[in-house]
Amino acid sequence: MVETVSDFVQLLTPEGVRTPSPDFDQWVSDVDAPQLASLYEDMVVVRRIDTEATALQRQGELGLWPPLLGQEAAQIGSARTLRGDDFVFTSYRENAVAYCRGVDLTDIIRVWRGNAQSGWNPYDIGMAVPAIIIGAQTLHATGYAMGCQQDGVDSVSVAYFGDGATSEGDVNEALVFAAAFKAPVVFFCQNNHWAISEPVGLQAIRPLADRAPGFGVPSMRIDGNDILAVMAATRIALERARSGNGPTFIEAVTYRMGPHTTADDPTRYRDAAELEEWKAKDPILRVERLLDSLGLFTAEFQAGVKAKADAVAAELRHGCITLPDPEPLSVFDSVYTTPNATLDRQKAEYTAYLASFEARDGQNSDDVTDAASVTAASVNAVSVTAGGGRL
Amino acid sequence: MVETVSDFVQLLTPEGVRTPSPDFDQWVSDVDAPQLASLYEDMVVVRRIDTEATALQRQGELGLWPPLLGQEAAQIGSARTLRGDDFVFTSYRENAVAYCRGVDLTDIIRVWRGNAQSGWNPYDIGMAVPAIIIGAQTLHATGYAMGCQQDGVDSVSVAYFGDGATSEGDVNEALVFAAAFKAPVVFFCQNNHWAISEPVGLQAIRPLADRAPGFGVPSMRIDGNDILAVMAATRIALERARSGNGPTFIEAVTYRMGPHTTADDPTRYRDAAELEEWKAKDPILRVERLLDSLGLFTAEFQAGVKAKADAVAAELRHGCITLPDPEPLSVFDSVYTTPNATLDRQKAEYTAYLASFEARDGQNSDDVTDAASVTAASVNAVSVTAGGGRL
Amino acid sequence: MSTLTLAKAINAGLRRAMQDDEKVVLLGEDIGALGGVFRVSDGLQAEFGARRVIDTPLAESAIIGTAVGLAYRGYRPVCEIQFDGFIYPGFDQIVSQVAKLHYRSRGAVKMPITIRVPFGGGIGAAEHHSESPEAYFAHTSGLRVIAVSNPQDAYSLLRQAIANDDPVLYFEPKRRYHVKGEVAEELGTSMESATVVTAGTDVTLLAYGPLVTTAADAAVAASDEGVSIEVIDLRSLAPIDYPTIEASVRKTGRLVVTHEAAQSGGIGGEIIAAITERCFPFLEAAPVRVTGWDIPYPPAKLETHFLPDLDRILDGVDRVMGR
Amino acid sequence: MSTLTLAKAINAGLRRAMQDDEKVVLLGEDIGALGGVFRVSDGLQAEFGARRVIDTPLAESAIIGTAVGLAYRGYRPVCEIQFDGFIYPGFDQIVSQVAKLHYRSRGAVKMPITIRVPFGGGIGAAEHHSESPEAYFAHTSGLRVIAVSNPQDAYSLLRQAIANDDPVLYFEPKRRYHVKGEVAEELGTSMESATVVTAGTDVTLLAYGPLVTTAADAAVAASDEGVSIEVIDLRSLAPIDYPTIEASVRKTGRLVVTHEAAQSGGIGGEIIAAITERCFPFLEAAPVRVTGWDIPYPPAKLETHFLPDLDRILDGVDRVMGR
Ligand SMILES: Cc1ncc(C[n+]2csc(CCOP(=O)(O)OP(=O)(O)O)c2C)c(N)n1
Ligand SMILES: Cc1ncc(C[n+]2csc(CCOP(=O)(O)OP(=O)(O)O)c2C)c(N)n1
Ligand SMILES: [Mg+2]
Ligand SMILES: [Mg+2]
Repeated sequence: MVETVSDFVQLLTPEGVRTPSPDFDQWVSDVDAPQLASLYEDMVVVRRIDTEATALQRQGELGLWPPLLGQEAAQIGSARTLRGDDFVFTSYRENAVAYCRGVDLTDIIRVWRGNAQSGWNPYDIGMAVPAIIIGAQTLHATGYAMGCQQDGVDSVSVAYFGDGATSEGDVNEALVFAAAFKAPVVFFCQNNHWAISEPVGLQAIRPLADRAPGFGVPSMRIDGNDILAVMAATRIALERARSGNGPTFIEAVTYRMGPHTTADDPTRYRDAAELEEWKAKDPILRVERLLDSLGLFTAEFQAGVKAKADAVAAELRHGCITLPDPEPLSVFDSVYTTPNATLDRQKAEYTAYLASFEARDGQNSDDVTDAASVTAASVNAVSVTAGGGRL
Repeated sequence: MVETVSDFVQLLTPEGVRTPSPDFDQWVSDVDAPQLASLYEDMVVVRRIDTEATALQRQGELGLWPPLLGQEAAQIGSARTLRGDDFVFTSYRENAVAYCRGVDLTDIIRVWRGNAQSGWNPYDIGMAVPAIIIGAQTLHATGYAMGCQQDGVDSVSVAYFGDGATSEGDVNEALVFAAAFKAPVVFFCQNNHWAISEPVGLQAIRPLADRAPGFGVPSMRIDGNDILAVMAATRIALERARSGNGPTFIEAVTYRMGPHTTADDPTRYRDAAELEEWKAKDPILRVERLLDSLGLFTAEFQAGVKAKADAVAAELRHGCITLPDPEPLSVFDSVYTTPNATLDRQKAEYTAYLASFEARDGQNSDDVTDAASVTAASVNAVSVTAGGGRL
Repeated sequence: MSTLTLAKAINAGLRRAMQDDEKVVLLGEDIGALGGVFRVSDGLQAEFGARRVIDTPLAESAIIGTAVGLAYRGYRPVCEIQFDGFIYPGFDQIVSQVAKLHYRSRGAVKMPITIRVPFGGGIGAAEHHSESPEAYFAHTSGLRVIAVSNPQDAYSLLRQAIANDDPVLYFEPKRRYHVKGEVAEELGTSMESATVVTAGTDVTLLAYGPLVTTAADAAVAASDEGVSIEVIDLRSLAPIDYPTIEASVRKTGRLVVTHEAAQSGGIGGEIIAAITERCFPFLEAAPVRVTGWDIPYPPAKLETHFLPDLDRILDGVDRVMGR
Repeated sequence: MSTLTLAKAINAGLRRAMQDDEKVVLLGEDIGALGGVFRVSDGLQAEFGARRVIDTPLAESAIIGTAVGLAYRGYRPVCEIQFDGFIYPGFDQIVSQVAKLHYRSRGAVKMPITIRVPFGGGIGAAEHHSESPEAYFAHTSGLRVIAVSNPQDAYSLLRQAIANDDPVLYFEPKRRYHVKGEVAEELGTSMESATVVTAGTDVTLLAYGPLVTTAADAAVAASDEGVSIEVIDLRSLAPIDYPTIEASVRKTGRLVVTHEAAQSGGIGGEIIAAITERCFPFLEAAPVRVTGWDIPYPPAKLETHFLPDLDRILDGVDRVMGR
């Protein structure tokens, strides 16, 4: 078993050349041409999802969107190695992970359209409600892993988080607990070099992967734009967890090629040159080159991938614009599992209040209608001036 | 400058033999016979303080006492290397540090007698209000160090904390911030092997000193029962901080020979054998042996040290038992720096309430006196049954 | 069952819950070999093993955060926070995760987590060891908050709390851990309901946790002076059992609320506002609060000048009676 | 000075405070080059350097905790918490250290820390971005709590907060960041005082932060119906300016309080209890609350069904008027 690896692991260069690695190759030896093609397709599809969702946001159909542009290999390479009975705890940016877990596309959109605080049922796809509170989910993943251990199953939990998250106390406490209980959890850190406007160098003056071994958690620092390296490292970590050997920390070095979210303007804080540098390391491009070198990147193949991406984008768009608005009184649902007298009273109060409008509207009372329209206007004014929700 | 040291640093064996160390000896080359004698005296005195305070607690004069028995070298060795303009942030167990900082003995006692939430004025002795919230003070020390840096002075702040504290998010965040800002702070961790009933192995499966380098903070693992190793390591760390080279983490490996506090019963969770093992490594004994081998441990010297310890103990006891109870209305003092209308109203209410008793007591009204005595009795019953305050 | 101290009643409740449901696991600092600093979990690790009675590293956010993960996995974690003042490092996980995840997941995920907190003063402890943080949690939507006052409730309500699919903050009056009482192995009335401790007709006196006994003592003392006090033990601080309080206040027209927590923003104010809304025409005087002051918990030698006691409660009764 | 948005007024207040006192330093996430996600600190790092406008690593407990250390050293740190919902990881340092250290040190140590928090909803944001956590802090002895509603107060009260030797939680109504107003370079009346926004005789309507404007709109709408509302902007939530409220309620006999925060345990209940205690004989009806529900902040498309608005406030006025 590979223990802590200090060297940067890369199996596929930006130029699309496979570089041999005695330690890691065995973990991706099953990745044959069809698999590679399928991984490529997934990456293209999720990039298309990003584009489509960004367009939907610009068109006012979504309140916000956090693109994962540039992180396709990190997310797909890792998520595709998981089993259905593994469980994933993520932040807000892991839409490609959700895609691999088999999410219904509309469920991705609910949150960003403002319809719901979450999309999918976690138990349907083995993926928790995303955590916007930075780092919090690493503890959830650790606890879930302790549960798997206690259940005597070899399921693994995976925590996805960013470079910025490593500064939060919670992430460090998660390492402490995971080490103490040898929990079957994989800490998958996507170092995309930025936490909104803050460069990774502000969070850590040493490589992030160096942090974990001191806690007793072996780590690997890998090229996160290399889908083969990502798969190999994740499999090593999963195997360690499944076989009772505890947690692993993976630093997938990648790059957030887009803004933090659609509400962000990265030109305020980062160099155009840096982005150019990373464009050359694009995770999709290198698989394209590899496929090409294998004679697989045919026009027919490309057309097939494009058709799939277009279909997914269309489905996403359709799901988005046809999503019905939530019912007003659903605002009171799912706060508690059983009736709560105080809340029920508030719901009754509001139900009667809404009904009074209908009653009064029926009477076509001028002053009330006036007041209602003033409200609507001021609420709109607010959302326009404030510009919508950030993360 | 010594960077991270992975080996365990020891300059004085339990048998009292000086072991040469090319890297560390230079940092204690000034420790001559008089200095050694004085360090010895301090250790004996603080052990005597522990004994006296424990006795005072048993006699009902103190509510609680957290003995530092066994950690004398760690605390005195480090604190004696500090300058007056350095600033110390500690937990509750660092009474020997306070002693070295020149605390008035009565100020140590105030808290444990229940007279006040703190003793000394931090600005008088360069030592903050002790932090009972585990780990919180490491952030304060880091912030204070950032202030020193900003002020352009070469003062250093020192954070004392225990092995258990290393699991708290705050301590890890402190390492992140200290590294990010190259703050002149020394993290002095006394690994006394226990956090109440939890062995250090539960907090960390690797040596604690291994944690810091991953954050970019150089560390040293030293024999915390060896006062010379402690002094050398602390001086290295202080020098690094003063010269603008940032933080250092010191793991002083020591042992809590007593209970967690006077309210604790360690026989419930730890082996008598372990204690025996550590008694052989007693920090005072080995200096005694060294002094003896140098021909300095004379009867006269011993008598002088004993006299000093007795005098300090007497002063402590006197300060304790003559400490006047706080004034009832002082309960409202120092909540805010300026008047606060809501609180002032409560104070006025309570002032009038207390006055009404005096008035009624003057009238010698039976029923009221009854009620008052019921209260007093029930309060006492409570403190007896509940057994007084723990940490 | 038998005569038990409040602490032992909780111990019995934990044991029974663990026997009944293997998904119940305990997490906390020093809860294993030591049995907790108050010995509340005494013997449980020996009985159920270190996998179900988990001594955790020293980190409260992680205690709560891993409990969230365990709940995701179908467990019913019972977390012990060693003392009231040490709950704040876990506040974020409680407020943003434990309280909200059922809502955030649109009902898909349940958080049947019980967080046990020894709370309140009166034991002459050092700072951070005598706090009453219950109002923070009662203001946090998604949580249920319980405070028990006697061994029977301690036992019954703990079992209800653990069995409940919502997260419950369960406050234990640490200065009453050693008080004994009969404990029957029953679940009793719903943990959401308040209990009338002594019936009365002149004044409604509300208390919870450590002050219930003091309130009952006050009722005895006042009856000697001809004032009939109805003492209600709130038991549930979120939600509050308003029907029981309303029925009482409609009868008495006078309300006194007592708690150790600071007055401003405490449970007392909330109840007075809610009862004023609901019973305004029945109120014969402004409701009165007898509470801790708006100060940090004071040093041990001053705590009697902070804590509501029999005299201060009687003084409050006098005030609401206009005397 | 000039016409400024509320956000720019805060920016001006920060600049002026930094010019006046070199011990004022800013700490927060993304406050440097980016100028904060709301651009509130725009340009300040360029003007005062990275040592005084400190982009910190992503850790709220450390932002507050290092501010405590800086305060020990004589600094006056101003911390920015990026959004209301991200303050909880720093809760322990605020409650146990910032709030208590003056008391704990028997007055020796001052904690002149200002914690700026953009708060409240109405901007269609994702979860944790629209919360109103002010009641937690108003219940925390040792803190002062301010909520501003307009550019002038934003400027003046920020300067007072920074100059104050006590720690201040300073809440900024994020949905009103872009609203403009005249701002004079003055400190104005004490930050502890409430302001009568519109005088009236029938109902006293209390609001703070984002809802003050809505309350003022309600006064206009109600006057058309012949109801005269006195709108008071609380400004200080701890301590609360009771003399101003009392004077109004003695006149009107009717009280409505509105806020976005959940009702149970909110500021409204506290004020109603306190005013009932102080003005009981003057009250002609039970005070009414118009607040957010006891639920986690809902998704964007439902926030209009959570937030008090003009109609709901008018409905509350109707209720207190018995209509
Ligand atoms: C506790 C907390 N603090 C602050 C924020 C605001 N915030 C949202 S995303 C973000 C940066 C996160 O950076 P990183 O962890 O690197 O993830 P990335 O966005 O790069 O995927 C910040 C500061 C938050 N969501 N939660
Ligand atoms: C936040 C917090 N959690 C729990 C406690 C209770 N407690 C007091 S001391 C202690 C153990 C501390 O161990 P360590 O850090 O090793 O210091 P030591 O007591 O050994 O000096 C615990 C758990 C506390 N004071 N603060
Ligand atoms: Mg990032
Ligand atoms: Mg220890």
